[in-house]
Amino acid sequence: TPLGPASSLPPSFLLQCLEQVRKIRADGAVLQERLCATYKLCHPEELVLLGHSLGITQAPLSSCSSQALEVVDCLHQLHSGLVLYQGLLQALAGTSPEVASTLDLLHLDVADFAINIWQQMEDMGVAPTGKPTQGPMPTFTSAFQRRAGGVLVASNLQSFLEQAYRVLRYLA
Amino acid sequence: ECGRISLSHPIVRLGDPVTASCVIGQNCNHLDPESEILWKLESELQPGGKQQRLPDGTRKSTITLPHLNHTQAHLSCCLLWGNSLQIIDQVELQAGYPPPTPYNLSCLMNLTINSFICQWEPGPEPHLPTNFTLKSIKSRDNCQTQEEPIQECVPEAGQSRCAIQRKHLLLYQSLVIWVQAENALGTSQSPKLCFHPMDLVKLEPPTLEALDPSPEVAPAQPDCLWFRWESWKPSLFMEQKCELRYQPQLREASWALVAPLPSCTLHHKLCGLLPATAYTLQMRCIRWPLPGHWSDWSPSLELNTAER
Amino acid sequence: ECGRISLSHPIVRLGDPVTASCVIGQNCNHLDPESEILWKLESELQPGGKQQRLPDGTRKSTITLPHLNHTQAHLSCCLLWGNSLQIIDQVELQAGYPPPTPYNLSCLMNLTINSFICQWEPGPEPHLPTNFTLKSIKSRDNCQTQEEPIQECVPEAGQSRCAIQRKHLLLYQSLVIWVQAENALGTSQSPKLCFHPMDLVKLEPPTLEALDPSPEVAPAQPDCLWFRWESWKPSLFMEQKCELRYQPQLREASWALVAPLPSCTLHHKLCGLLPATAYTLQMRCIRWPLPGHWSDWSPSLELNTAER
Repeated sequence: TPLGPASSLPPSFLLQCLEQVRKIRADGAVLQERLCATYKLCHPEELVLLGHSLGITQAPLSSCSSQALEVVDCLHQLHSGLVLYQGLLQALAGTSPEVASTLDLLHLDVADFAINIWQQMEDMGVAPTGKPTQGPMPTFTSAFQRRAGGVLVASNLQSFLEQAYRVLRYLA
Repeated sequence: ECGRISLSHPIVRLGDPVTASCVIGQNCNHLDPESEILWKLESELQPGGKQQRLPDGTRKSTITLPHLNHTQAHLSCCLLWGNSLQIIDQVELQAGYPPPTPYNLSCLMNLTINSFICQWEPGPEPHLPTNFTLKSIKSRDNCQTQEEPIQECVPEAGQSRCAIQRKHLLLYQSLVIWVQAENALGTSQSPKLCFHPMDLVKLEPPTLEALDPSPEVAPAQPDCLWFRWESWKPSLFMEQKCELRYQPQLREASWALVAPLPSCTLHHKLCGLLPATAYTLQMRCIRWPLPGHWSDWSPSLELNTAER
Repeated sequence: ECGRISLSHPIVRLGDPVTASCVIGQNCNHLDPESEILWKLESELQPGGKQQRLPDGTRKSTITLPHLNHTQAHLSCCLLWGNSLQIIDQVELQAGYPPPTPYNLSCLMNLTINSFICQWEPGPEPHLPTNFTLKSIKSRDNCQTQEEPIQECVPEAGQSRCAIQRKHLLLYQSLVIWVQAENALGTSQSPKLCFHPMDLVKLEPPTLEALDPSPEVAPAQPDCLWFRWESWKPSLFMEQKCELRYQPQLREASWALVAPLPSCTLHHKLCGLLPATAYTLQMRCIRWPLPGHWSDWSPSLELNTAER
């Protein structure tokens, strides 16, 4: 049910979302810098194979593309993606003391953003009946896998947020 | 056991009466059974004890102190033994006031330590051990509906401030928050406030930096200054607006204001100034258009305009 | 799991060889089965990997790095995928030395904080996480026979000193004490020392005070000075002897020593001095006749002898 681009979304909600995306991207950049500086794992492209074997996937935002924008479906996908990244960040807990605090902050900010989206969908009466689950999470069997997982999740999250920022910018 | 005091209330309002009774047991047998039970408050004997012999042979004295004006005092039950006054039992009396209502509750979100810091005025001294607790509940639609409570924040002893950790907070959701005070004589609550933690971010001031104007430009424009600024790094994710104030370092000079300005710029030219004059510049920023607090004014930047 | 590195030893002596093997599992199925397994140390490719196909279809490469000269380095097992080098697994190699023998162990009993503080020299850097522990055993007859051990004292990270709390100590019994160092490549121990904690009390200096000589006495004795002293209060329970040193404030003056002196006196007269001269006085004390350490010299007391 395509609604007018931004008719149903209050401006303060959109401004808050844009701010939250910028905050999470800043947290994510700090995590990437720390993983690179501490473990010399600076290039996600050299960990793609490992990512496949660990089952680290990208969250889809197909309903948010400017060509086929469905605001309600886009909010659903945005929320589900954030829930997926919340789970991935939680699975990465215990990576190492150097990145622990950054990981916690990132996880809290992603959770905050997911709740903000969910409550807006509830206020609009378009929230799905049950809250989406995180689905199967990767299990990391070595310190290296957890660190490499951190690099991959941070990189996927940045591109996910880039797409989200573009659509929120368009809606605002 | 030789004797035991029991109190109506160990803690009363300052000036209220206190009633105590002291029962002297049989096993104080080496005592003169007729000797009077005496009361002392701190070191002063207190008249007015009513003594009676109980059916089981024990003796009981009851006394009412009409007004307890000490915030703390020791009440002793004594017996005369030979010519020395023997303390049989002693209790501590406390007097004070119910907790006053805490007021002036105010909070700030500190992005550096990622905590939500609230402080309040405790009100007049109640003279009794009083516990303050910062309570808060997550809520929605501007605090009309309340959801689950947040873990209580207990300040350090004697402090009237408390920091709620980031992990207990939802930065972009409404929060109902208040202070509760409690002591032996009652509890009281401050008025309840409602806000989004993120709307109470206190920004640190922006940083100003002089720009060396390219040599050929400067003499041509003696009424201009070049500089740049950047708002506080941890707040760069926030859309902000800033204000500049400047004044010549002359007697009775007043501040001129330039607003609104963007949160950062690599190159800014300020003209319409007096040539060959020293100027003081300061800036401050605020989260905008979303709600926020003005930062303090930045440290001054001293710049001189060129000769004509 | 796609691939896994296993190491002969994750921690070796600096310069020693390291052997590693990497097994690539079947489930890296979307891979070209013939692609070569490559090794990287930090970011440099390492030749010399020997590859073999195992009966269960998995592939294994083994490599020996002749000399590991990095104290810390990441060893990666990689595969070529398309034209990008993919990291399949990575381990951290560490190299260093067994722990050096700690030396110069010395201890003092601090009566102010009631702790027995020992410090030592850790010796050259072993480049590996190394734990130092201060170990001690209560004993008798000058440490010939050893009784039960005292709780180990673990210094704060990076510190070469540790304080054993009073409750673990028998101040007047012999104590065998030494430092143990331990890391992945071994352990080492400092020489063992034996003493009574109380014999190692470090006294704070005594306090000197000028005495105003009664007016009629002073002019009559221009070669004398009057003062008093008291040794450090917390050590008054100890029998002590003290020493006084004094010198006129003249060029090339040298210290004169007066010893032994009692640990305190209310009134002391020092004569045989130059009249009308400024003198500097200092004192120190030591537990005596029981063993002890000299305190530092006290701060100077400046006094002037009268005119002739």
